[in-house]
Amino acid sequence: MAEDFMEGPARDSDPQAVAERLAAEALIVDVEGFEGPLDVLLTLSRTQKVDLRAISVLKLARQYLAFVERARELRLELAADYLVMAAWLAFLKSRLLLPPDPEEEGPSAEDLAVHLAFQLERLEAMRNAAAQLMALDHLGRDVFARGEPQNVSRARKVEWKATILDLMKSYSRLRTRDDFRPFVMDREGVWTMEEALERLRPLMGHVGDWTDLMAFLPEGWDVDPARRRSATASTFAATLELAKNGRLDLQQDKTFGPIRIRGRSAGSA
Amino acid sequence: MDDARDSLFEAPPLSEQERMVEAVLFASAKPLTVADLHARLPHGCDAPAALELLAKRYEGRGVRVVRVGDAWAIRTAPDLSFLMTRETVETRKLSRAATETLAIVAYHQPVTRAEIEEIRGVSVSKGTVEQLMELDWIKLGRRRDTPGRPVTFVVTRGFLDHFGLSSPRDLPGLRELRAAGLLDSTPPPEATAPRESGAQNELFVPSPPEEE
Amino acid sequence: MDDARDSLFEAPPLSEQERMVEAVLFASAKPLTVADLHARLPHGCDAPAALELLAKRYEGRGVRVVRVGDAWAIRTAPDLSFLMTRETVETRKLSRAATETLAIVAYHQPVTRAEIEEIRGVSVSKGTVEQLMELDWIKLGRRRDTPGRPVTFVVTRGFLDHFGLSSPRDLPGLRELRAAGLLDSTPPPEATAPRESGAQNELFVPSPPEEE
Repeated sequence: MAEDFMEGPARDSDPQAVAERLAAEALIVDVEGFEGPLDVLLTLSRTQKVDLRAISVLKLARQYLAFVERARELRLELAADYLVMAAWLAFLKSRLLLPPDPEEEGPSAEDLAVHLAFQLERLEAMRNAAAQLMALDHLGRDVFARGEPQNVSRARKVEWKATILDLMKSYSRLRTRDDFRPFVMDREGVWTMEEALERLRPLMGHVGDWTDLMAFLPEGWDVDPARRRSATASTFAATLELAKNGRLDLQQDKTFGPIRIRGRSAGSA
Repeated sequence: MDDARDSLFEAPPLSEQERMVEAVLFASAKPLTVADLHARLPHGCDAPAALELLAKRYEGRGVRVVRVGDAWAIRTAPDLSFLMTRETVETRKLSRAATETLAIVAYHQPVTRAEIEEIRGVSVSKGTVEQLMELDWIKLGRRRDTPGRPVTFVVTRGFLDHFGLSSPRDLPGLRELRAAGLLDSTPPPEATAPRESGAQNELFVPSPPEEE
Repeated sequence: MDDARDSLFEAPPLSEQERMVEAVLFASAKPLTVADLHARLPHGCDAPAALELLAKRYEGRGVRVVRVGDAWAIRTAPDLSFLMTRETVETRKLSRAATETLAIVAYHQPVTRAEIEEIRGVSVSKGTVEQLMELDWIKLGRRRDTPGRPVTFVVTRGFLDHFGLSSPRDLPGLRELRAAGLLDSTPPPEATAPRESGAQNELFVPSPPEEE
């Protein structure tokens, strides 16, 4: 992390640094009340008393780093995302202070600063929107529905009700049952050795030349990596089994080289 | 709307009282007596006069102000009662067995009854499947090309409509269920656990890969 | 519904249709869609026209005909809420996380969980989404056509009904937020070249490097 904010005590004479420390201290009081680093940044930005689009990100970064530093001095446990934000802001701060490097790839420090200001403005806008939403007339508080929905007919029809949430809940209940695992989904990606044997056995009579093992994978199993892995493994295991029974020969020229197989006729055995 | 309401002595104009009676009668779960109305309206209101105005306003309309014993209520006009037959539906929550069966069909379709029973760990009653078919949420799919050619079940268009899905693929996956906090017990084993394959083969004749 | 013209039976006169819509809407606590109404009314009725007449008739009354998304309902006039204390149901106060998440879904819909987290800067806590779904204020929308096909969330008709909105377009301040570019999904600069940076730069004056 950049050192320039670590040398706090040396700058305590600087009135601005003192003000930032006081601001950091004020935040520390209810760090529990914050919803993440963006929330802290938004609170800090209010001390600048400017339009969020014209905010000084550099100053904001300094304030935030002072906040994290203060928390550290007080041996306060800050959640990991606060520290990630601190690291990122320290990086941004150093980038903002240095002249831009023309060789540097990627977004400029200004772009990053603009985006941060945008994020803060958007968060604040959503806060305000939430407040406006909650200030609307609520059904059941300001506006009321029919108190006595009418039942006229004697013939009652039962309507069964289930929501997608019910469906998802019962499915997840089934899927997390410890003593049992459903099998149907698993099987889709698994080519068993029995299946591989069944596939290879009739083919062996026709394989006179050395042929790459991969040519024996079942159709459609060579695209999806998980399926290919399963089919390769089981096909290979099946060839070992068949070689043991004297039905074929196996050959591999070098380590990790392609494995080739050749059928063995009854005569050459 | 005017400051009459704020006055302890001056009641709102009768037309305003009529609006009030209308709203109160509409929202009330049971008929209200004149005393009930006086208790709820601002001081000095004349509930019988407001009721009379309101009743007159609704004459010949689709709903009417009716007297129920010594109380008042708004009810639909008797000549329109034929429209109300659908209002009498009683909603009941689907049983756990039915919800689970439906969930399995939705997530695993096409699925046979034996597979549903295997996943649930209990047998599926005939009534459950019939109920889901009657609700037009599941229907018979193709027969499985395995010994016995068992029937399979799939979900219907009506199911998708009811649950607001555009396709069965829109059902959230297990990972998303967990992300939404719906699945917080032990994580399920990896999707492709090969150790199960032996046991599976004993129980099931593999089905040919079906086209999606 | 368009085959009305082919019907052997003539639809009732519009004034009668209005009465019918009035009765049906009055009797229902939940909003009814035009399709619901057509399913209940005699063949050949023009529910939108009847609704329009009815809505006009109830202007300024104690109850009103309100639009809720693609559905309609009768609700008490908001200015009379002070009479309704007895009907008020005590609602659980929503957490700040829940109200913010709700607002983000409403203003940004359809929105993915990752986008909600990007806007709030924190992960969406377990239970928040579930709570909003249980209130029937948000639901799953279509999957996004991006890698991983993440599920999206949208607000429900129940949400519109609860907050008295006739459509999501009526959300307070929506136009201003959109004009300010605050509803654009601007990816962080790391992801792609910032498309919006031109527009933003006009408004955003980069602060000069400060003295150290």
